[in-house]
Amino acid sequence: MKKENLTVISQENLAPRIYRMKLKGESVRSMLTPGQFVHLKLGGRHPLLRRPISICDVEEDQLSIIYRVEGQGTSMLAEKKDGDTVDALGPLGEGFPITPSDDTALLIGGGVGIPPLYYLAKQLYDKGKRVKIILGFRRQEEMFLTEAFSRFGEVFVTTENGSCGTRGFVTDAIAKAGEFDVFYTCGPKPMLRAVEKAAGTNGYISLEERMGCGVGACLACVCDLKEAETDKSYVKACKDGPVFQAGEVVL
Amino acid sequence: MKKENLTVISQENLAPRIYRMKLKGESVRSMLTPGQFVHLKLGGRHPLLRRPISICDVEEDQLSIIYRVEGQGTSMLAEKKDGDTVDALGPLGEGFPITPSDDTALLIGGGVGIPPLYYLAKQLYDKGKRVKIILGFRRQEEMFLTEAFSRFGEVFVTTENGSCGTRGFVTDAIAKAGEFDVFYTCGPKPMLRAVEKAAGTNGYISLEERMGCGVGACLACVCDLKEAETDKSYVKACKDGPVFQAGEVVL
Amino acid sequence: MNRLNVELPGLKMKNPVMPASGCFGFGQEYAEFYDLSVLGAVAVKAATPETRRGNDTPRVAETESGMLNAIGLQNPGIDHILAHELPWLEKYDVPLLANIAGKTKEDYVLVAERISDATNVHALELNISCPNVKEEGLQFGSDPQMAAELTRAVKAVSSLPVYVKLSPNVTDIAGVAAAVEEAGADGLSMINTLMGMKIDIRTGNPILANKTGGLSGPAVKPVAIRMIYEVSQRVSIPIIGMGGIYSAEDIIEFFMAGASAVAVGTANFSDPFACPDLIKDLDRLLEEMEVSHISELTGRSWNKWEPNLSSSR
Amino acid sequence: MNRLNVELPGLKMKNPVMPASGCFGFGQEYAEFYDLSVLGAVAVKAATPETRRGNDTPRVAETESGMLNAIGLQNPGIDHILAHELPWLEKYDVPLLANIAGKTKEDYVLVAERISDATNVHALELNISCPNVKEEGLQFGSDPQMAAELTRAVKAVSSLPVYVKLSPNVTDIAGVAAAVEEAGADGLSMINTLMGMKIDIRTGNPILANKTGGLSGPAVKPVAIRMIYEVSQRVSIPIIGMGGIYSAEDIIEFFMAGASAVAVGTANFSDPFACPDLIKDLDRLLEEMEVSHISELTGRSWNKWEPNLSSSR
Ligand SMILES: Cc1cc2nc3c(=O)[nH]c(=O)nc-3n(C[C@H](O)[C@H](O)[C@H](O)COP(=O)(O)OP(=O)(O)OC[C@H]3O[C@@H](n4cnc5c(N)ncnc54)[C@H](O)[C@@H]3O)c2cc1C
Ligand SMILES: Cc1cc2nc3c(=O)[nH]c(=O)nc-3n(C[C@H](O)[C@H](O)[C@H](O)COP(=O)(O)OP(=O)(O)OC[C@H]3O[C@@H](n4cnc5c(N)ncnc54)[C@H](O)[C@@H]3O)c2cc1C
Ligand SMILES: Cc1cc2nc3c(=O)[nH]c(=O)nc-3n(C[C@H](O)[C@H](O)[C@H](O)COP(=O)(O)O)c2cc1C
Ligand SMILES: Cc1cc2nc3c(=O)[nH]c(=O)nc-3n(C[C@H](O)[C@H](O)[C@H](O)COP(=O)(O)O)c2cc1C
Ligand code: FES
Ligand code: FES
Repeated sequence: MKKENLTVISQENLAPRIYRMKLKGESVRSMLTPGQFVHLKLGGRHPLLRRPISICDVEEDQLSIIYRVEGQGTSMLAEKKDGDTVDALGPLGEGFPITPSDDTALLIGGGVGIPPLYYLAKQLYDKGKRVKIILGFRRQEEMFLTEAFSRFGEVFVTTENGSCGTRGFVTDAIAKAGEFDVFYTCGPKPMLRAVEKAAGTNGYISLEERMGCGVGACLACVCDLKEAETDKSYVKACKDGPVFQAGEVVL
Repeated sequence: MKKENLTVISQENLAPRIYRMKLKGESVRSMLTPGQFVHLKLGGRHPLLRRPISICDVEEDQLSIIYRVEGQGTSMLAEKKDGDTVDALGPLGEGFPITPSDDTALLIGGGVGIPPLYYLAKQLYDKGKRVKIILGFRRQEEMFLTEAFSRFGEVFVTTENGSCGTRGFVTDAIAKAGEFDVFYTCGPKPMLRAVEKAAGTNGYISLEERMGCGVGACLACVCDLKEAETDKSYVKACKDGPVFQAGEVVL
Repeated sequence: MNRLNVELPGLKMKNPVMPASGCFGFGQEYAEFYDLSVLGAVAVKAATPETRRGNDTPRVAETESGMLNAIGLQNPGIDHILAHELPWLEKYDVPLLANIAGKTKEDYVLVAERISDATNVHALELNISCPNVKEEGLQFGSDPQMAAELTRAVKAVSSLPVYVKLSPNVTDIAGVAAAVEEAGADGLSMINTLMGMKIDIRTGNPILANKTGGLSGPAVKPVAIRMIYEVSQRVSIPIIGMGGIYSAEDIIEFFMAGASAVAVGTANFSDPFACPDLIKDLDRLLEEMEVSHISELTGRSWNKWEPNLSSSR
Repeated sequence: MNRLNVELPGLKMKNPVMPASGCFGFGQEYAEFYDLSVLGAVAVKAATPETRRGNDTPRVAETESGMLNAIGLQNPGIDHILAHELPWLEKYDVPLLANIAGKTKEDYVLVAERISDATNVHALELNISCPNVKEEGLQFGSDPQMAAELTRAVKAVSSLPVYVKLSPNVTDIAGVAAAVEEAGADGLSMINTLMGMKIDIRTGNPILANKTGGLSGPAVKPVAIRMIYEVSQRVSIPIIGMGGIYSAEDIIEFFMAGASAVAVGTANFSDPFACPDLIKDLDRLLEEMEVSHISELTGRSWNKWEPNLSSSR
């Protein structure tokens, strides 16, 4: 967990409003766990708060992130040029665990929930696991990373309007993907709820919560535990998560 | 009085924290009167307000300004590169009148009050007037434009520490400069007060007041008239000024 | 199709955007930039019975996402305003909201009575909240009883609709709002500036000659939205919302909080074309959002039932 | 030479900078970034008698130069805090200011009494101003009588110095300040957050689940400075100043307004190293300004005579 000004080494437009940025810096070497995130400070004091973005891939001292332009912060990210720097705090949070006993993993990602699954797919594949991947988009034009994922396993695409792959939501492709031992998912909350219902409890869910500090101090990002423990009734998405066991927290 | 995104064509460091910037644009062609100013909007919403900067020189569609880096606005100006644009509103205000009956003009400038006098000196010279110029600085290292002014007339330099020219303030060089018919001055208020006392009433004074709108609507920049007229007891530096007749307003 | 026209007591507006009082003089300056008839209305600078010199300079200071001002109600007095400023505005097809200030109830009554005769003044705005004038105005804004009494006194002498401009520097703004509604106010303007200060650390002195000043601009928008949200649920008279409006999105936010029209102050200083640009942007944004009329948005943040079809359009 | 050490009732501080309550948890998280012993003090998260779940999420929203929060005083309750959080902090050489909240006077008294036994708690901070908790806390902050009574009740059960954290959401903050001073408060903390709101225009709903929240950050600084300027001239107990501090210059401004120490909240979220960086920058800036001790600057904006030589250094 360090703070460093990473240097932009490339910026690429993957789909409408979707960009991949590569950044370089020493702290990247400690970004080992998929599902962790970096907290980016853009533009001095405006905007005031950092922006959480998932680690999408790491190679030595190079970090890849994929982001969708939503508001002020991500717009400023999109304006960065090669050689510019980005103040990054990370890696933050607890990422996806790779469980030795599970052989086949089903990865289910929707929209900008997809990027962290890439680094996960890569590590699972490198560990010799079988990987299946469901990627959900609104429509064909918005698709990204589908080819890159196919290096690691079979890819099932869903689009809401049926313009590519299965028509519908990611959950509509779970049956098609067949058997799996463990699942990993990241995407908007309604999707996570649907996946949890459809895919059972042996799995991991990555949550997006609005954050303040990103380090566990402000309690902006808490989620209730489904079964409160004696001393603990909630968890912090930024510090205890963003990845939780399926069924662990109230979505 | 137009609003235009002027294009930066050069930026030059003249002295510590002092820069000359050249800007290009159609609206520059209407910037005909020395002593008028442009009101610059830097950086979207931060800072919120515009920054008044005097017109230092105009050649066709090219505007020169000279500014000292003081705070956020002028720092952002200093960071501009060739090809960047600057949102400029102008020309604003009433500038220095050139009075046909006066043959010899004494120009007295201090610090960043000097730039508007350059454009004035040029116009006076082009009209065949005799021009004398007193330029006051704190110390030699901070001097700028002294050579450029010498094209138009005799230059008298004062420095507070005596490192160049007369030691002291601009007023200490007035006697040395000899006779004149009209004077023009721009600089910090204490200097203007001293000059008004020393140089009499046939002259013009350019005032720096903190501004809000720059166009006469907010009443941020008012100055009391020494002799209130029936319907008017004050003037606005941005609209009725920044140039006033010596003795007209309470300094 | 016109999505923008709104009708508030006394003010038939082409669109819901007016420059805020004190930020637009009497219009002359901005008329050099655009035709004032494009505006929904104009809230003119505060008028007092007598000529006012205002405070010493500096009168403005910039802050983060905001500015402080302590103009001190400088104005040429009601006689001059009636003789020169308002007639000049007659050439524009735009209703005026006349902002009124004073030291005493009698001052307000006097100005209200006289200014109501101007043919282009369509409504009055009682400035009971200007924080920059010592020992006056402010107490009207912080005390519900006094605010109500003042409203009643002005209503008694003028047949024009009366808007009361509320101060945010109070514990319970909804209490003041309810009291003036009860006293007959036809509408509310909110918010006026928050009291603030800035110190020049090189000198140790407050930057403003008046020391404290009124904070305006985007910094105060969350406070304005909260207060309008609260007050609009408490009263049934319309609210002219203001405080930090810089974009069409901001205007939508004010409507959703509970405003029925908006005023734009500080933004005029950042950009003299702020008002006409906002009007254009707002029209475009409503189209994008597929909103058929702006007034449907009023109170949308708390009023979840269907748009009130009887609202003006 | 040490320019930075200050001594306030109960708090012997190496420097005048402490993280603000609620913005630093109980220190664990920031201890991963730096040694907490560099801090002047630590104001820990509010403690209530019972475990509090707080409000639903979203609990934060960003605004121009500020942020809104509605955490809702989530905390593990006094038992857990005494058993786990405060002991963990014992390894650091830094005095704690224990922030206390509750629904009733009895709640405050209970927590005050119990938390006073913790060896590293050197002073209490009564949070009578948290705007995010319904039907509690707030009325203490807006009513001088109730604030005074609460102060007296807490003073009666604890021998520790008591700081009262004032709400800015009031008409007359100096009145509340004077009342709690009279009731025995040893110091003041100000300001807590301003009540605000933000609406998501895509949905029409307030962004915060709690709807309204507390505004903090640079946007509120002018309001904080004005209030400290006013209150410091009215009372003679020291003030811990806060509200938007992001730079050493800001700290100087708070001192000149009338503060004797400062707290840093939101800035920690923008940069986890905010506090130690501010301490270093402040030392450098004072040297540049040729100020021999920070406490000389307290009240400089209104106190034009010589520095009070009896002040701590
Ligand atoms: C752990 C985590 C990992 C994420 N990873 C990615 C990623 O890899 N790629 C990607 O495109 N997006 C990701 N997001 C979402 C991303 O953080 C938001 O899209 C981004 O913060 C929007 O900022 P903005 O300034 O562009 O938008 P604005 O709407 O202007 O942001 C305003 C405020 O709301 C917050 N906010 C807005 N949308 C979200 C959101 N969906 N989740 C959390 N906070 C939000 C912002 O952080 C900011 O504080 C992630 C979010 C979290 C919590
Ligand atoms: C008519 C006029 C002409 C000017 N011409 C020049 C020029 O040619 N070259 C030059 O270097 N400077 C000039 N100035 C001064 C220049 O406007 C300020 O130095 C500049 O606004 C500082 O902005 P900042 O953001 O860097 O500083 P900050 O201190 O951060 O500014 C904060 C606020 O204070 C205002 N302010 C600060 N200093 C001054 C000042 N001296 N006068 C007026 N407002 C101020 C700013 O406009 C801004 O609103 C002129 C001022 C006026 C009124
Ligand atoms: C320079 C200035 C002068 C103002 N003068 C007045 C005034 O005379 N009467 C009044 O009711 N409000 C006055 N106001 C307050 C504005 O009308 C408005 O309520 C406030 O500025 C908030 O809006 P904004 O953030 O868009 O500026 C003034 C504001 C500014 C900035
Ligand atoms: C997320 C958050 C939580 C807060 N929690 C508390 C709290 O528990 N008790 C309290 O007295 N103040 C609390 N505050 C208020 C701060 O202590 C401080 O008074 C305020 O944020 C202004 O300072 P700042 O602008 O530096 O943040 C909280 C503020 C924030 C932003
Ligand atoms: S974002 Fe602050 S605790 Fe998680
Ligand atoms: S700056 Fe607004 S009137 Fe001069």
